Amino acid sequence: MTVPTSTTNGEGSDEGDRKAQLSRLLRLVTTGLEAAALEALLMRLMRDGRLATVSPAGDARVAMIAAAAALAPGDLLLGTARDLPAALARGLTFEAALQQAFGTAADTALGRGLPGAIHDGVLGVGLTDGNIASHLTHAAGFGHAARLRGEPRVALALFGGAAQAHGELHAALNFAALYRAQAIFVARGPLAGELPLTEAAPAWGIRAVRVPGDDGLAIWDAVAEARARAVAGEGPTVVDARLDGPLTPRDAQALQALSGWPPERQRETHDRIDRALVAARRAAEAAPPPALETLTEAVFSDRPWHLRSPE
Amino acid sequence: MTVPTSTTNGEGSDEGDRKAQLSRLLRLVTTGLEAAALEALLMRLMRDGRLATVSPAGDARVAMIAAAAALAPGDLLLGTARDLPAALARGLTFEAALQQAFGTAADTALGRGLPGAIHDGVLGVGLTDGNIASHLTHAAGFGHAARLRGEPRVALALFGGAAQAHGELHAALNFAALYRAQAIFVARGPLAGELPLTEAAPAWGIRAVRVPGDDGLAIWDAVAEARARAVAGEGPTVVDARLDGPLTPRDAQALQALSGWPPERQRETHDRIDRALVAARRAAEAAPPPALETLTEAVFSDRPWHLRSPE
Amino acid sequence: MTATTTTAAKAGPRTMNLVQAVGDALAVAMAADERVVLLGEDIGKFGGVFRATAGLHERFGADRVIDTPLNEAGIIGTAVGMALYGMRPVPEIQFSDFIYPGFDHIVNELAKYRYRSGGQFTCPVTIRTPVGGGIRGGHYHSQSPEAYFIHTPGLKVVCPSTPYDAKGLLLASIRSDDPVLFLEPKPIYRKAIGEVPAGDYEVPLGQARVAREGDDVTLVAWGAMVPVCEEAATRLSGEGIECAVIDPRTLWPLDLDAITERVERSGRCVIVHEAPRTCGFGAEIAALVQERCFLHLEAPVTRVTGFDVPFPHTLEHAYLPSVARVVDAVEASLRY
Amino acid sequence: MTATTTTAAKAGPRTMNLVQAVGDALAVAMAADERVVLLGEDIGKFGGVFRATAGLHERFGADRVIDTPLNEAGIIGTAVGMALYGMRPVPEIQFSDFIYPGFDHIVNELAKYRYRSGGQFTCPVTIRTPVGGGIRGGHYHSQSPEAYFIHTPGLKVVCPSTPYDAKGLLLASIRSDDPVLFLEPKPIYRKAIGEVPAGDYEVPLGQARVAREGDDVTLVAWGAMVPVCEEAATRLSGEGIECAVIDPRTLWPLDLDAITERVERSGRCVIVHEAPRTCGFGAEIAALVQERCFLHLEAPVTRVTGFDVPFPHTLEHAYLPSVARVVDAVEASLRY
Ligand SMILES: Cc1ncc(C[n+]2csc(CCOP(=O)(O)OP(=O)(O)O)c2C)c(N)n1
Ligand SMILES: Cc1ncc(C[n+]2csc(CCOP(=O)(O)OP(=O)(O)O)c2C)c(N)n1
Ligand SMILES: [Mg+2]
Ligand SMILES: [Mg+2]
Repeated sequence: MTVPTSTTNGEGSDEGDRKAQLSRLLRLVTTGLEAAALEALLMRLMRDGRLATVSPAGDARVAMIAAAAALAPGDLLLGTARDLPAALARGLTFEAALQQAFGTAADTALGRGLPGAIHDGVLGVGLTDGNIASHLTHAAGFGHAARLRGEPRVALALFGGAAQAHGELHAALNFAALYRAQAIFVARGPLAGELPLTEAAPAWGIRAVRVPGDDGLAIWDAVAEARARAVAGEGPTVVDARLDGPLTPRDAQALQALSGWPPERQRETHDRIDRALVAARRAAEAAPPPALETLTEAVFSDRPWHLRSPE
Repeated sequence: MTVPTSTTNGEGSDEGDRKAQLSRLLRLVTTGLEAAALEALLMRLMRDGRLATVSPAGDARVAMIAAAAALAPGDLLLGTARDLPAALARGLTFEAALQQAFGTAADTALGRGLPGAIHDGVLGVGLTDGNIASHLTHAAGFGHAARLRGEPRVALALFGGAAQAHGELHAALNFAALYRAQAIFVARGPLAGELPLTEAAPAWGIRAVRVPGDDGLAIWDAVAEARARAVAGEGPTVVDARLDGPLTPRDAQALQALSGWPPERQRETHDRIDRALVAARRAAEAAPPPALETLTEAVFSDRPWHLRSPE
Repeated sequence: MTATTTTAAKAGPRTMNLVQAVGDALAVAMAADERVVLLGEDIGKFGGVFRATAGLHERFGADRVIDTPLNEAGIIGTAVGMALYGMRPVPEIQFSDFIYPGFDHIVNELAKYRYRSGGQFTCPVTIRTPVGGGIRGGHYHSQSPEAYFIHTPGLKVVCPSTPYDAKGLLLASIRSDDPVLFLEPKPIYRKAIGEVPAGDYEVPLGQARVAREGDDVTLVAWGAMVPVCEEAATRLSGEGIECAVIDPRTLWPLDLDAITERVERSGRCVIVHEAPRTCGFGAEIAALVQERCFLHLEAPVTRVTGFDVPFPHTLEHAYLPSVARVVDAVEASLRY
Repeated sequence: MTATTTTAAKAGPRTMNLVQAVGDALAVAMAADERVVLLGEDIGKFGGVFRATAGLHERFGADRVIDTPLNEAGIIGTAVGMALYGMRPVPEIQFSDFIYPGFDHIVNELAKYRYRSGGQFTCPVTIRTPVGGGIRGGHYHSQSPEAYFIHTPGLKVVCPSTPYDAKGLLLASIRSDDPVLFLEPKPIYRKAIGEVPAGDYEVPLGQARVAREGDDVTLVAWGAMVPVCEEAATRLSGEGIECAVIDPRTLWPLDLDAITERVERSGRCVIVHEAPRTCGFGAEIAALVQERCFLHLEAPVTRVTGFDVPFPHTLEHAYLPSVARVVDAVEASLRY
C-alpha cells in the first residue's frame, strides 16, 4: 500500500481557483479566531469556577477546523470535548457552545456533558467527554453502514496521540479497512514520541497520509480527498495531521500573501467575535438549569416505572 | 527496526554440534508423536461424549513444541487449551494431561478447566480456555517484571491468527516493546489471510522474525535467540511461526537425513507412547471427581463466610 | 422435531426449538427491514457456533450477515456506529463470557448515547449472546452476566425461556429504539421446544409470563432455570404445595407487578438464578419484593443461585440450582 | 492542614486528607517491599491527576512508579502478568469510569486465576481507582462501579471513608494475596481529614467500622456517603432519633454481622449509595438483611441511592443522595 503525503495544496491557476482558495483561507482563519476566542473565554470561566473542566484545543485547532471544513451535510463528526473548534467549523453557534458549557436548559443535550462535549443531531456532531478512543470504532461502523446503504456520507473521527495506544484504534482501523468503511480518522495535537501513523498503518491495511498539523489548507485537501475516495468505495484513510514542532500560522500567512487581509477587516472580525461572544455568554448566564424532571428523561425511548422524577 | 528472518538453522560443523542437533531433532519428533497420539485419544474421547470440547493443535503442534523447547526452567509458558503440545514439551506427563482432561480430583487445577487448559505451577504452564488473547498482555507484564527484577526469566505466549485482530495484541506488543519486557510472542497455526507479523510489527516498535511453521529447529533457534536477547535487555520479539501452506515434516526428514532413525527405534517409540497413554487413561478413568467441598475452595487465600460448602 | 422451511412456514405455526426460533426471528426481521444487519464471529458462512444464523448468509448475503474479526470491542463499537447511521444492527457475541472486551462500549457508549445527547442520538442495537451453564463449558462458556447489564442504566435486558417468547421478544427487541441485551439460554437452546407462529409477531418488552399459577409460594426464574422451577413445582404439587412460576422474560425493566401480585397472595417468594448469588438480579428482586410486600410476607424472600465462585467445570452441577435445591428452598420457606 | 514530610513523619501521627493517606500508604508499602510497583496513566513525573502518587516517582524511580500508555486493558493485563511473576503491582485507573476497557482482565483473568489454577497461581493485584460524583465530572468522571466487582467472585472490594482507614486498608490490600479493587471516594479526597499514624499499620479486610451507634435506625453507607449519613444522623439526633452509621469499609466480603447485630436492635435499616439503585450493592445488603433479620424488622429495608440514569452533569446534586433524602428515608422507616 502506498502512503503518499498530501501535496495537493491548491495549485489552481485561474482566477476562480484563486477566489476559492481565498474564501477557504478566510474560513479557516476566521473560524480559528472564533475558536481561539471561545476557548479563551471558556478557560477564563473555568478558572473562575464558573464551569467544569474545559479541554483546550490549543494549536490542534487548525487541524480540527480544516478537517471538519472538508465534510458535507449528512456526514458525522466525532471527537472528544477537546475538538470543540471542529463543531464551530460545522456551524455550531457561540450561543449553543455556551449553553452547552454552562449546561443550561437551552442546551440541546439537556446539560449533560462537560464543556465542549457537544452533541448536535442537526449538525451531525458528537464529541465525548468519556473514553478518548471509543468513537474511532463508532466511525468505522457508521462508515461501514454508509457503504452498505450506498450513500455518499462519511464519518470523521478526530483523536489525539494517546488514543494511538488504545485497543480501540486497533479495532477501528482494522474493521474500517476490512469493510471499506466510509470513514476518515484524523490525528491532531502534538506528535509526542508516537510513531507517525503512516508508518504504523500497514498493520491495519489502511491508507494513511501525513500532513503538517499547521497547514489547514493541506489538511482540508487531504480530508477532502479521503472523503472522495471513501465515497467512491476506495476505503478509509488515516490522516496524521499532528504537529511535530511549534506552529507556524501558515494559513494566515497564505491569506496575507494572497489578498493582503487588510487590518480594518481583521479588526472588524475581532469585534464581531467579541460582540457575539458577549451576547452568547449573556444568554447562557440568563438561562435556567434543566428542569428537575429531565433527570430521568431520555434514558429510554419510553419511561418505565422505575424512572420516576426526583421530587 | 530490522526484521530479519531467522536462518540460523544449526549449521554446526563438528561432531558435538551434530550430536546436539540430533538430540534436539529427536526431542522435537518424539514430542510431536506424543502430542499427536494424545490429541487423537482426546478427540476420540470427546466424540464418544466422555470429554468436554477438545481444541486440537493439528499441524501447529510443531511450532508449539519447538517454542516451548527453547524455554528454561523458571520461564512461564502461556497459551490456550489448543497449546497442549507445548505443555508436553515442558514436561507435562500423559497422566497429568488426562487427569486434567477428565477433570478429576488428581488434576492439579481441581478439575476446573476444559481439556488442554493446563495450569501447572511447577512446570510454569498456564493455558486458558477463555479469551484467546488476554495472556499476551500477561506475558508482557511477566516479562516486564523479570526485567525490573533483573532475573534471567522470560514469558512466552503462544497465539493463533484470530488473536491478531484483538485489542490485547495491540496492548501487549506495545507495552512489551516500551518496557523491554523479557517476553516472546509466538504466532502458530495457519496463516489465513492475516498480515505476517513481520510486516505489522513496526506499529508497535517490536522486533519480529518469521520462521516456517513446519521447521521446528528453526523455530527453536528463533525462540532461543529471542530469549537470549530478551534476557540481555534487548527487548521482546514476535516470532511468526505460522504455516502458509501444507506442512512438510521437515524435522522428521532432517532426523532421517542425519541419522537414519531406524524403523525399530521408531516402533519402540510408538509402542512406548501407546502403553503410556493406555496407563494414563486408566489412571484418569479410575480417579474420582474433585470432592464437593472443593467447589468453594481456592476462590481467595482465605475462606470468607459467604463461601460455604455445597451440601 | 421437524422444522419446515421458512417459505413454507407462512402456512401456520411450526414446532421448533429455541435456537431455531431465534433464527426464525432474525430472518423475519431482516426480510421486513433492510436496516437490520447481523455481525459477529463465524456467524456468516459457518452459521454460528450454535447455528442460530444458519442459512441467513446464503439468503441475505455477506453485507447483511457480516463475519467479523475476533474483536468484541470492534463488534459492539461498530454496531453503535451503524446504529448512529440509522441501521438496526444485531451483533452476536459468541459466548456471553466473551462480552467483556466490549463492556466499555456497552456500559459507557451504547447505554449512554441517548442520555448524553439529550435524546438526539439513539442506538437501537440488539446484542444477542448465549448465557448459562451445565453444558460442560467451564469458566468461559457458561456464565450468566445479566446483573452487570441490569445495573447499567440505559439498557434493556431480555432472556426468553420458550421458543415462542424467543422469537417474539427478539423481534420486539430489534424494533425497539433502545439498546437491548438479548440473553439466550443456551442450555435449553435445543431442549426448549414448542409451537412458534409463522411470520411476524412481537412479544412486548416489560411483560412477565406466568408459567404456572399457585398460591403457596411464588417462584421467580428466567432462562434455563424456568424448566427447573417448573419441574420443582410439579414435584411439589404432588405433595399438595402449589407454586406460581413467574418468568419475567424482560429482566429489566422488570414486570414487578406480576410478581408482587402473587407474593401478596402467597406471602412467600423464592428467586432462582444461575449467576453467582452476591449482587445478582435475585438480590434486586428480593429487595423490591420486601419493599413492596413487606406486610404480606410470611418468610424472608430467599434465593437459590449459583455459588460465589467462578463457574466450575467438573462440579458444574453442584454449582447450578437443581430441582432438589428449589424444592428444599420452597419447603424451607413454608416451614419458616 | 499541615502535612509534614515522610521522613519527619516517623515521629508520630499526622493530620492529613484521604488522598494524602493513600500516598502515604503507597510510600510505606513500597519502602517495605520491593515487589510493590505502581503503574498507570500520568502517575509518574506528573504525580497523578489527583496527586495520589506525588513524590513517589522521585523517591522510587521510573521502574517502580511506571507511566503507562493510555490503555486500561494493558495496564490491568500487565499487572496480572507482573503478579504471576511474584510482584505486587498496584495499578491506578485514573477514573473508575475508564476501568471498563480493562473489565475483561478484571472479571475473567484477575478474579479467576487462582480458582482456575486450583490455587497454583495467585494474582495479588490491588487496583486503585477514584469513584464518586458531585465534583462536576459528568458521566465519565463520577461513576460508582462497586456492584460490578462485588458480583464477580474472586475479587475483594474496599472503599474507605477516612484517611486512617484509607492508609490501613490500602496497606492490607497490597499485602493480601487476593486481588483487591480499592475504590477511593474522590469527592472526599480532600474533605476527609484526620489523624493518620506514621509508618506501618493495617486495617484488616472484612471488618466494618461503626461510625456512630444508635438504636432507632441502622444506616449503612460507604465512601462519600458516610459523611452524608453522619450529618443526617446528627440532624436526626436533634429530633431525638438515634441512628447507627455502619461503614463496611470492605464492601466484599461484607462484615454482615456488624449490620445485622444492629438491625436486630433497631428493626429498621436504610442503605445509602451513590450508584444507580437497580442491582446496586444496596440490593444485596437489603436481601441479606431481610434474610437474616426477618423477624426483627419493623419496616422494609429501604435504599437511598442514585437514580437509574447515567450520571448527569448539571443535575448531579439532584441525582446524588443528600442529607435531606436520608433524613426523609429514616423518618419514613420510623413511620412505617
Ligand atoms: C479510555 C480513557 N482513559 C483515560 C481517560 C482520561 N483522559 C482524558 S484526556 C487524557 C489524555 C489524552 O491524551 P491526548 O493524547 O492528549 O489526547 P487528546 O486529549 O489530545 O485527545 C486522559 C488520560 C479517558 N478520557 N479515556
Ligand atoms: C475473546 C474471545 N472471543 C471469542 C472466543 C471463542 N473462540 C474460541 S477459539 C476461536 C477462534 C480462534 O481462532 P484461531 O485463529 O484459530 O486461534 P486459535 O484457536 O488457533 O488459537 C473463538 C472465536 C474466545 N475464546 N475468546
Ligand atoms: Mg496530548
Ligand atoms: Mg485458526
